[in-house]
Amino acid sequence: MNSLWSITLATLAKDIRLEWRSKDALNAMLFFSLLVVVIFSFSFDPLAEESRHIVGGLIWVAFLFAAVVALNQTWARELRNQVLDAYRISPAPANALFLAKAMGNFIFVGLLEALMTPLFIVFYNLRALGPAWQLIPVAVLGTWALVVNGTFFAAMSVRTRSRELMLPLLLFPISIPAVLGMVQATTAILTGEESARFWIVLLLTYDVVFTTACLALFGAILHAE
Amino acid sequence: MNSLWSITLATLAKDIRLEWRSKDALNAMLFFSLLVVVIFSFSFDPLAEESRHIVGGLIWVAFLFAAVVALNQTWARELRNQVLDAYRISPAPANALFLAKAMGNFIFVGLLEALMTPLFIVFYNLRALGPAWQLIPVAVLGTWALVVNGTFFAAMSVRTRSRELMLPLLLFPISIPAVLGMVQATTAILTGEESARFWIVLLLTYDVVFTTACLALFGAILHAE
Amino acid sequence: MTISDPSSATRSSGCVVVKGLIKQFGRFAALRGVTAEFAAGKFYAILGDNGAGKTTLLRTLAGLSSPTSGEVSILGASPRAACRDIGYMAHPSLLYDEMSGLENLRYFARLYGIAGDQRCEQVIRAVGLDPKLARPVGQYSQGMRQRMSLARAILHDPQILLLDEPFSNVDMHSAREMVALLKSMREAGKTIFLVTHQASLLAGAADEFVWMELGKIVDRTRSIPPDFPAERAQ
Amino acid sequence: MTISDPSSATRSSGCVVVKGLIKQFGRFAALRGVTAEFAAGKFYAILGDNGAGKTTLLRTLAGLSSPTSGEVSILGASPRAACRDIGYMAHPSLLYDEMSGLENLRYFARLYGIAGDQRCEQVIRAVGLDPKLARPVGQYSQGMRQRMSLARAILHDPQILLLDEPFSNVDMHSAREMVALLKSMREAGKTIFLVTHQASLLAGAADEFVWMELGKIVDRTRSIPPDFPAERAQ
Amino acid sequence: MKRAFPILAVLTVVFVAYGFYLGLFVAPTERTMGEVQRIFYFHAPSGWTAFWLFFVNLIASVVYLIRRNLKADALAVAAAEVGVVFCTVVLVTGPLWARPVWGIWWTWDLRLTSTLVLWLIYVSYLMLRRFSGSAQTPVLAAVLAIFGALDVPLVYFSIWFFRTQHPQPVIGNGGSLDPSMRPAFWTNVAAFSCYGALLCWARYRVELMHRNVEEAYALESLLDEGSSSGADTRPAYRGSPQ
Ligand code: HEM
Ligand SMILES: Nc1ncnc2c1ncn2[C@@H]1O[C@H](COP(=O)(O)OP(=O)(O)OP(=O)(O)O)[C@@H](O)[C@H]1O
Ligand SMILES: Nc1ncnc2c1ncn2[C@@H]1O[C@H](COP(=O)(O)OP(=O)(O)OP(=O)(O)O)[C@@H](O)[C@H]1O
Ligand SMILES: [Mg+2]
Ligand SMILES: [Mg+2]
Repeated sequence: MNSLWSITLATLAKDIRLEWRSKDALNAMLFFSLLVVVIFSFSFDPLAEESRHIVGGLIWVAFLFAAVVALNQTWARELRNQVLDAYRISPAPANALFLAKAMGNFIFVGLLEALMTPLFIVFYNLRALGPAWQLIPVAVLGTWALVVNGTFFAAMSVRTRSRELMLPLLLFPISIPAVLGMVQATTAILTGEESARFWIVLLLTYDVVFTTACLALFGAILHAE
Repeated sequence: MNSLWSITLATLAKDIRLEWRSKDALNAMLFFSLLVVVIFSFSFDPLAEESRHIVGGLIWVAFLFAAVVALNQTWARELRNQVLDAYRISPAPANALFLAKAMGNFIFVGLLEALMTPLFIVFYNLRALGPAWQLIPVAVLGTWALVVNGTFFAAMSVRTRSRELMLPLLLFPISIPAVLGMVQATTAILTGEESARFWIVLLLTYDVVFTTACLALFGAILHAE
Repeated sequence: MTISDPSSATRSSGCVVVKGLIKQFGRFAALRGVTAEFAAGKFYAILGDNGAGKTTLLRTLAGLSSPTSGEVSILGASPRAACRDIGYMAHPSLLYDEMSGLENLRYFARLYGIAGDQRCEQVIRAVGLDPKLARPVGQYSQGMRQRMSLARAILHDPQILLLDEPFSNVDMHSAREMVALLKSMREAGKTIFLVTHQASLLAGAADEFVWMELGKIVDRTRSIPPDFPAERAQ
Repeated sequence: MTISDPSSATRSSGCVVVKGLIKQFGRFAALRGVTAEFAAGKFYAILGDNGAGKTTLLRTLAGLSSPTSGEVSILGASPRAACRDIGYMAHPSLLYDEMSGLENLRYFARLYGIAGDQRCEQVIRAVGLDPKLARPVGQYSQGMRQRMSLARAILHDPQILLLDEPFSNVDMHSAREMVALLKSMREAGKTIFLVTHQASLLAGAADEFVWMELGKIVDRTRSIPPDFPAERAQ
Repeated sequence: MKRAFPILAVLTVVFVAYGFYLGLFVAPTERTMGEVQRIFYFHAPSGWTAFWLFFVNLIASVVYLIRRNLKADALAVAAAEVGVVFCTVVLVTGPLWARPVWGIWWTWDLRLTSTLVLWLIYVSYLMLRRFSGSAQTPVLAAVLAIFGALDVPLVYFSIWFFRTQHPQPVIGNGGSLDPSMRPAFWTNVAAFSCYGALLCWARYRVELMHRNVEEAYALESLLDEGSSSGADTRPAYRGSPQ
């Protein structure tokens, strides 16, 4: 257990350090997210009366696409020069690697969201009519839902031909309940028409179930040849 | 001129043959597009009254994301084993390669659209209230607008680190007028509230301008080291 | 958990034992029944034509590839269980291009539970590089990269070294230096497996030359045949 | 448009001339003033340590890389203008993995305006492969792939051949066969530039050994120094 | 055991023919929907068959992960493929029925949507199998199957809360299925189940044979010393120096 955490932290620290050193991916992702918001506001008239009803969907679809692009890069660094093989022959536990990557992605995607949300608010003139604080658990649970499965499936899709394409193919069908939960919860909070309670519980269940599954099965994926 | 066309056709034929031989990429792309439509319908309630107003935007945003994924694969085959270098040292004209790739992408993305459109119609229960035949020039001009710049920028972005991310960063800003044209024209036709004439002319102009620019500048891109 | 005491390793007769190893890739069998026993503390050179299965054999010994059938025993355990005793150097560097050599080793040391920079610096010096070098590994020359890759493989002081074409694309000068280093490691009691196409480089160094062909070990000789490579090329 | 008549090529004294070639990658200069003249119809072996600039020189001659300063003249023209006279074989194969050898060559023949399969089949046979082989190139062995890569380079019957490490990761047998083929092409009047780390393979074949070091040509010798590689490695 | 397959085949033919006859000619015409309601006899049984095939896939996947038994993997592929076929039948007959009775092809109701999601999950499963390199396919696929199975209840609950329009179950306690329709319905359930089992079994056997063929090819390459490799053929080196 001790070595699990120590190696998780070492790996996470290494990833963050490398990301920070180049900042390329970070800047590119931020710009990409900005572009998605802009393209969306060109495509969906932000002034229309109905925008409060669709903006929950807009936000999460934008996050989803941005996240897929980011998640696809998760293992890129480990595959260059096949460094992953060095991990595989070491005595380090597989789950340490998974946790580090998932946590790294959570920080990264969370950062994106924190920067895109104000843009959405400005572009769409948003103001929550329901209890706004509930948006925080929705964002945290929703992001973890995307990221935990995304990290896992990214590890699977790098084993396949046409890698970049494979991740959404695996991730989207499994994520449908999570996407529904995030969108409905956000819409409920923004419109204040109904309670988001059920959707938050759904997201929580989803997170617990799939985090457990990922941790139980990641070893099999990593050591599958 | 003669050799331009003969080489364009030879390259296009080669690409189509290889694509057809595996069909994997094609199937994967079709499934991806289906997933995008499904995710969109989960995020944007198709039963809602306002959906006819936003569906023009939804369709084109979905096409845009699918197209970016497809366009990113454009040069993948030429980069493996650096075959592109073999093209560069041959006496074949640069524009033949560009035209072949752009035409290949047009066929591919067009195919995707032809298969996604019925899904949108079924899922969103669409029926055009304006002159529906105008959707065809809009689709052709809009697709070429995405594809011609997409092919060009894909060629630029393969030279950079984090390739997949680079294409949307280059393509989206330049495409904003085209996206606006496509979305507005489609919405106008679907709602029948106004004429799409202006937007179609805009798309036509956009296509002419950027096709010329791409053909004039592709040689520089290809031979840039 | 595994026999990590060097003395016991040297005592056991067959330090690496493979029995009836078969590895299939779809329709193609890369290993076609490899049975062999290798003694501890020897330097084995593995030679053979392209596609003979040398890389596949090494990956199987390292536990990176699981055989379709057959058994591998490393110091009496499975390759995964014996992972602390195995050092593996692949054709790609298995290093992060963006980090310096020391930073790389520091990270891998954590994976093996080795604390402190001392061991990392010592290993870097052992392969003839400067631990202070701040350049990222991606900017190293090929020769430097291969040395650093070797440093990574020997970081946790493994008993058994598996090296896959360490000299490919390396100039003669660097190659000779690496051979000298390996020789000294063999003196120190390590067992070394080295795949190469440049057998002549190992003339004085290797204890045994293992010839592979079409997924099998076809011969084991004490020295390179005097007529090599002319003979084999006819 | 270019001098494609072989007789005129052989007549000119300096068939490949470079003057004060400098190539910088950011802060690093890979070529640091290369000036040389190479005669037509000779076989040049280019030798040197890793990072000496051999690949960079070859890419510049092929017109794939433009020098930061300096001049290249191939048969009196720029590399781009002389492209029909240049055959280039890089370290990667420059072939489509998914197509068979013949399909590959057929496509490249179109790029050079060569009609018909005849020439393609002839070239494939020349490198010792079977034009009927339907397997995609991706499934070839390394040796076969290198041969096919050579076939692509000589498809349009160029006067000048630039070959970058054609023997790397190739077994001795295939390497010797390729050398024999190159020898026969040299007899036919082609000019050959070949980069390798295995100089001994070219002992009887090359007319001149060009030694590079740190981006410069430091020596040109008629034969390999007898004490190579031990001498240069000290 | 050897005769089980032909017996199942005969049983399938009998049931399918009889169920077809009952469904189209014997069962009464529904009062409000009319003849189109007869789709029901093929629609619901296909759905049930798809469900239990996906369940077989899950069991086989779990068994594979624990035992690493390649036969379990072969059964998993077979069940997933045949399940996707039956699920496709539901997704085609449903809209064909919906159009005349609801006036629309599709609506975002619980049963429809969850069926669609189920279909998507298993298509992505088949995609993964196609795209991954040979050696690791079974592991990756088995893992994905487990993820898919975990997802199904979540999908169901999330959409249940979302909206419902599809007819509530008509079988079981308080079911509203007219007694005169029962024989036709149950015969078709038996028919589709047999048919599904038959197809799955056949596919499983084909898959095993396919793997045996691969095995044989590999074995052949073990025996004839790679004479297939074209230019690579050369006299083998044997002699050690004397
Ligand atoms: C449009 C797409 C449709 C889909 C994807 C679909 C899906 C399904 C599925 C999966 C089942 C079997 C599983 C179950 O029993 O819960 C089923 C059963 C059934 N469907 Fe549909 N359906 C569709 C349309 C319709 C329509 C239009 C009707 C009639 C108005 C209908 C009536 C029934 C009935 C009566 C059952 C049997 C219910 C039971 O007792 O289980 N379905 N459907
Ligand atoms: N992942 C794989 N999938 C399919 N075939 C493979 C795979 N790995 C290796 N092979 C095949 O197995 C055979 C043996 O490969 P291996 O890499 O072990 O040869 P090698 O002796 O190392 O050759 P080289 O000298 O070229 O490195 C080759 O024919 C190769 O094509
Ligand atoms: N695109 C590039 N960007 C930056 N540096 C480069 C690039 N290409 C080459 N270099 C550097 O230029 C130097 C010369 O490289 P080059 O590939 O020509 O060497 P080489 O003699 O072919 O070596 P080797 O024997 O390893 O192939 C090297 O130090 C290399 O790092
Ligand atoms: Mg190898
Ligand atoms: Mg080089």
